[in-house]
Amino acid sequence: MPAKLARPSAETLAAGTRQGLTPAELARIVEILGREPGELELGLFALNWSEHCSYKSSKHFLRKLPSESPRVLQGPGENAGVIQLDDELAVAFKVESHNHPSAVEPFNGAATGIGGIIRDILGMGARPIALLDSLRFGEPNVGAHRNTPVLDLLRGVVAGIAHYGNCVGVPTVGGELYFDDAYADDPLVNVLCVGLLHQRGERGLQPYGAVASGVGNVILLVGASTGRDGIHGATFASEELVGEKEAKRPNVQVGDPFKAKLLIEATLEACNVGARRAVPLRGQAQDLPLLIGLQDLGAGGLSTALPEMAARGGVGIELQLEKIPLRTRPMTPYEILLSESQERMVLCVPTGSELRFSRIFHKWGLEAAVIGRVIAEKSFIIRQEQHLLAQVPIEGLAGGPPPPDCALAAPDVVGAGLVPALASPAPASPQPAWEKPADWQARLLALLAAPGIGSRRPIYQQYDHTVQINTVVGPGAGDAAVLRIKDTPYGLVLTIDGNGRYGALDPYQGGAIAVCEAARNLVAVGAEPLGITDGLNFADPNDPEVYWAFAQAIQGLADAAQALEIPFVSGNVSFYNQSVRRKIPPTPIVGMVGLLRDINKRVPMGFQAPGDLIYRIGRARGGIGGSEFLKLFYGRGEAFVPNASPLLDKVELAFESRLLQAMRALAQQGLIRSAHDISEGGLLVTLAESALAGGRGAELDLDGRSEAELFGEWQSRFIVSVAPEAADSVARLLGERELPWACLGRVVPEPLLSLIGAHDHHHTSLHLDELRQAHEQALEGFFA
Amino acid sequence: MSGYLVKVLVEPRPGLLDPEGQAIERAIQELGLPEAHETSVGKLISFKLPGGSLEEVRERANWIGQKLLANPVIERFSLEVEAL
Amino acid sequence: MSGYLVKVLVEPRPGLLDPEGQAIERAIQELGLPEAHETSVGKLISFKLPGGSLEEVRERANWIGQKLLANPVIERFSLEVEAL
Amino acid sequence: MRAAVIVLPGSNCDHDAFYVLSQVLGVPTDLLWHEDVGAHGHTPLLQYDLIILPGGFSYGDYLRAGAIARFSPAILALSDYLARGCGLVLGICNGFQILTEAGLLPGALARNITRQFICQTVRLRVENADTPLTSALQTGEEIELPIAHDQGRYVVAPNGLAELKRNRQVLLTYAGENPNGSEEAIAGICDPKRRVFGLMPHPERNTELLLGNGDGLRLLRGLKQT
Ligand SMILES: Nc1ncnc2c1ncn2[C@@H]1O[C@H](COP(=O)(O)OP(=O)(O)O)[C@@H](O)[C@H]1O
Ligand SMILES: [Mg+2]
Repeated sequence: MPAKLARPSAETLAAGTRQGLTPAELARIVEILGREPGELELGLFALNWSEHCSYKSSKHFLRKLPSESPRVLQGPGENAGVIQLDDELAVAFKVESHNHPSAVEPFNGAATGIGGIIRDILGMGARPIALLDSLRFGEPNVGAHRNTPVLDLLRGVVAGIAHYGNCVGVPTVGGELYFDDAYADDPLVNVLCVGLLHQRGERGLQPYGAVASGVGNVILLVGASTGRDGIHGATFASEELVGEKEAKRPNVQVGDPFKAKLLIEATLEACNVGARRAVPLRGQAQDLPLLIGLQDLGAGGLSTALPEMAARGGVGIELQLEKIPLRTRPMTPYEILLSESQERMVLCVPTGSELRFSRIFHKWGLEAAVIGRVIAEKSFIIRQEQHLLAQVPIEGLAGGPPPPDCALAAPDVVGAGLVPALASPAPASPQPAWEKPADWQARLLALLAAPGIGSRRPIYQQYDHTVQINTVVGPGAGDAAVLRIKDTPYGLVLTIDGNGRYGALDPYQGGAIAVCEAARNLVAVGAEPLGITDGLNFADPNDPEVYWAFAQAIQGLADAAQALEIPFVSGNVSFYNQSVRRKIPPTPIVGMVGLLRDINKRVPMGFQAPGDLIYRIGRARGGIGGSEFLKLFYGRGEAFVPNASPLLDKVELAFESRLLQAMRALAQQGLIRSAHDISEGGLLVTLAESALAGGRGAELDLDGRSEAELFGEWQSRFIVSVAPEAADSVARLLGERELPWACLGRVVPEPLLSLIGAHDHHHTSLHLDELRQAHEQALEGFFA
Repeated sequence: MSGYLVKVLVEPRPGLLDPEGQAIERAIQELGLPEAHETSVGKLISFKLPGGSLEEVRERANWIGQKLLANPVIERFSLEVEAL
Repeated sequence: MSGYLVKVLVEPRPGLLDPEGQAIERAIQELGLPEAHETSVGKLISFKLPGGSLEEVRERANWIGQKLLANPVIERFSLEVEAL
Repeated sequence: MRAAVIVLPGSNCDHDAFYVLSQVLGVPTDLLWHEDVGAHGHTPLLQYDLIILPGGFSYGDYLRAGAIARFSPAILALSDYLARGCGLVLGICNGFQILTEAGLLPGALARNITRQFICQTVRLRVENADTPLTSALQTGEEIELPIAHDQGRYVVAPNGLAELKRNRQVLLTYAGENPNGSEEAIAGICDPKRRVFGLMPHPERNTELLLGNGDGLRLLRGLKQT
């Protein structure tokens, strides 16, 4: 029987539309309430049902992502995913985007992005131990002027991440950076935080969660006081940045990393983590009961956090607005409820324990206020003094809006709408000679010095990456970061990856490759991949081509994760990354966490000893489409299709899986001395990077290789170095697993990268100093 | 010497969180002025210019203030030009 | 309302290398005022106090300036107190 | 020997120092909340032979690094500790900044000349091995330690520099590149009595071979031996 159609009044329609609610959603609201909503109630629905908070356009697709493995303690749906390492240890991790705030105010936007993801990890009761940042900007095009808009953004974002991360004492151990004009109006700032959970008392390894339960229990708001910051940030994140950023100004949130640091320590004390400290701080509260649940305040502030906690616990919450400590007065109920003031958390604690919990926060100089109680009626009830301001069924808020009907359509030419270069005619310049690598030295040096490939030192030097004394392999030193876990033999291995150019050419491949590439980074170090967190950055989902690309990318992510047997445990979706001028290409970003059971068995990236043999393992053939090489020398890496070969090579997932297993076996058996996956820049760049990292030269026989072989970026390949004694074992292992490989040359004592001609034995070489200089200078001028 | 002294005062926009101002206020209060309030921290940038008309100098300084010295998203500025 | 507005200007000690001032001067010059010079960047800390005599307020503010707001090794400060 | 690591609001290398002292050096160590130092002349600090002021951003580094922290009870108690006892005080990074702000060490730490935070491993020259902190090293030798700071440019009044040199108070200088623009490349100093030490580099970040070459341990071991 069709449900009776509720009809919102003209007044409700007008007010709701102003808040971004659709007529269908407004009808549903009236149906849920059985009456017209009040102003505050409309605001609650607008926030809870925004794309950012409800995932209304993406939920359906996200279910395709595999999320199970015996190690998963917490899959998608919580503040962060949690993976178990052993009986006593687990890691929590998640990616968060802060694209729109960073576009408006790069420094504070990026800084509060770090604050937000750290609180997500804290929400699981985990101590944050590492950060990674994934950044996308327009082409820097540095000329005489150092104050280009792109460089201002880049500098602001990096300074913001440094400001916040350094101050809270969480090392930023890795990240990635791409430049492409498609991101000129919509930079992407995705950040990943990892936290460590120890087993504790009765709770064991069970992570905390965003839950409220037990009628009569207390809702405690802790941290900073509430001001008029970022009202409507969540709906803002769900809108295009329309030309004039002026209008968005009141939304800017300013972070206070000092308070964030205090909040971390106080919250962990409240989670009983302090008890596991070797020597507890004096004055620490004793006999603390267990917390029931906790939740960070992010997008939507209290208006979304509380219904979420109540929904999880199957209860209701009654909130007393006048109990909330305010920074600015007066504030309307609407402003208090929707405020996105940073550095706040909500705790649900047992009745009678509120003073003991509050004392912890007071000791750290933070606010702690009892703002409400758990009630049996499954409603979100908001009162100010004795006035009832809102009463909304929790299910209605947290259950999300009726699914929107976004259409989905494949474009005529894949990528045409997404990459402007594809639509334009081929350049008039003569057809490039794909066969002969003309002057490899000049090309290699130019690639190493390209902003897309060169050293990221000017960035990571601004990040404290050694605090907490766990960083064994830091930024710039390997394919993935390696952290030791104190008092264990373990290494935690972390990476974040995603190439939007591949996403533009083929969104399915963009997704699949991002998973494979991240896994390769972990496996290169010798680690076992354990779990994925993803950041899905797309344009407007109401655009059928964008929506199609989104669906494709998810399928690619899901298929690859299935094939490699790595679960997704958390993630983030950011839509509306587009301006009137352009859309970003589909940019799925994958963060991955892996484990080295014995940190001493980690495999370095650099060549180690003269005489070692250099092998290329993996797929032997592929094209040059989508490469940095095409972009740099032909200005259209996204698009150029020589001889109609495919835009982008496809990754073969079964092959990839075999390759990764073989690589792990090689590492475990100690058969390889170094490993580095072949990615952006192709074979020669990879060889040069291994030479630079190890400070050793190499002599290579690459005679007669085409430019596609030297500079193509096709998938599923590694460069490894092997001691001569191990050569037979390596060959046997690869043979048994039917994996192609080739010996390219050997490591030499001289600091030279040399190519030998097979026929005339003519050496052409480059000194490592020259390579290093090119590599190091790539971004230097950007920060001067 | 003739010329001008330009002083640009850049302050956080009212209403935005000013953690530095808060921290300093607390320190001032604890150090013996418990009644101190409305503490704010601004940046005062001053520079000299050799010549031109007062009007012109003011106009260009205003432009520099907008373009470079203050970030309008989070800050506001005020300007003083003195003839030397 | 009565009371006082205290303004403390903290500036780099003259003669000391001032990378911040130099960088801003360079940017001002590049942005179209090539003759800008003697650029300095100071911090202006202001707060309000409810009462007392002007003399007393000035004395206590001066003490706060010395003890807290400026570090004499690298900075100097000047003080203004206005009755509100 | 007993050591205390002072925990100030915003300290973020407190756990690191605690771990290294207790686990790597094997010194019984307490983490001491900065307000738990007692009142009215009674100070539990006296029960410790070594007080560490760890790195971090005490009070958010607002105003200037160390400017607000110097008024914390634990820091105010240090003068008394030094007057009455014979223990040592080591400030690392933010701890060094606090010690100069408090006037327990000469000079000041200004913003890096690069106007950026710098995190990297640097080479340092040992200028004076004749102090408790540097006793396990040789004058003139070079060691490697990480730095991670935004305000590390050591500045001292002109006459102060002559005095530092006369008293041989300079312990470490940056060898090769001077990353933050410090006067005379100074990276670490002590007081004339060799009881208060301040270092911008982080010895506690390089005490295990997994994380570096262990030079930080050679440095800290000096404190244990005295
Ligand atoms: N792309 C994704 N893949 C997997 N899980 C996702 C993805 N996007 C969001 N999630 C999960 O959905 C939930 C809501 O995400 P989000 O709103 O970003 O969390 P928060 O409000 O804590 O920032 C989280 O559990 C998150 O991990
Ligand atoms: Mg959250």
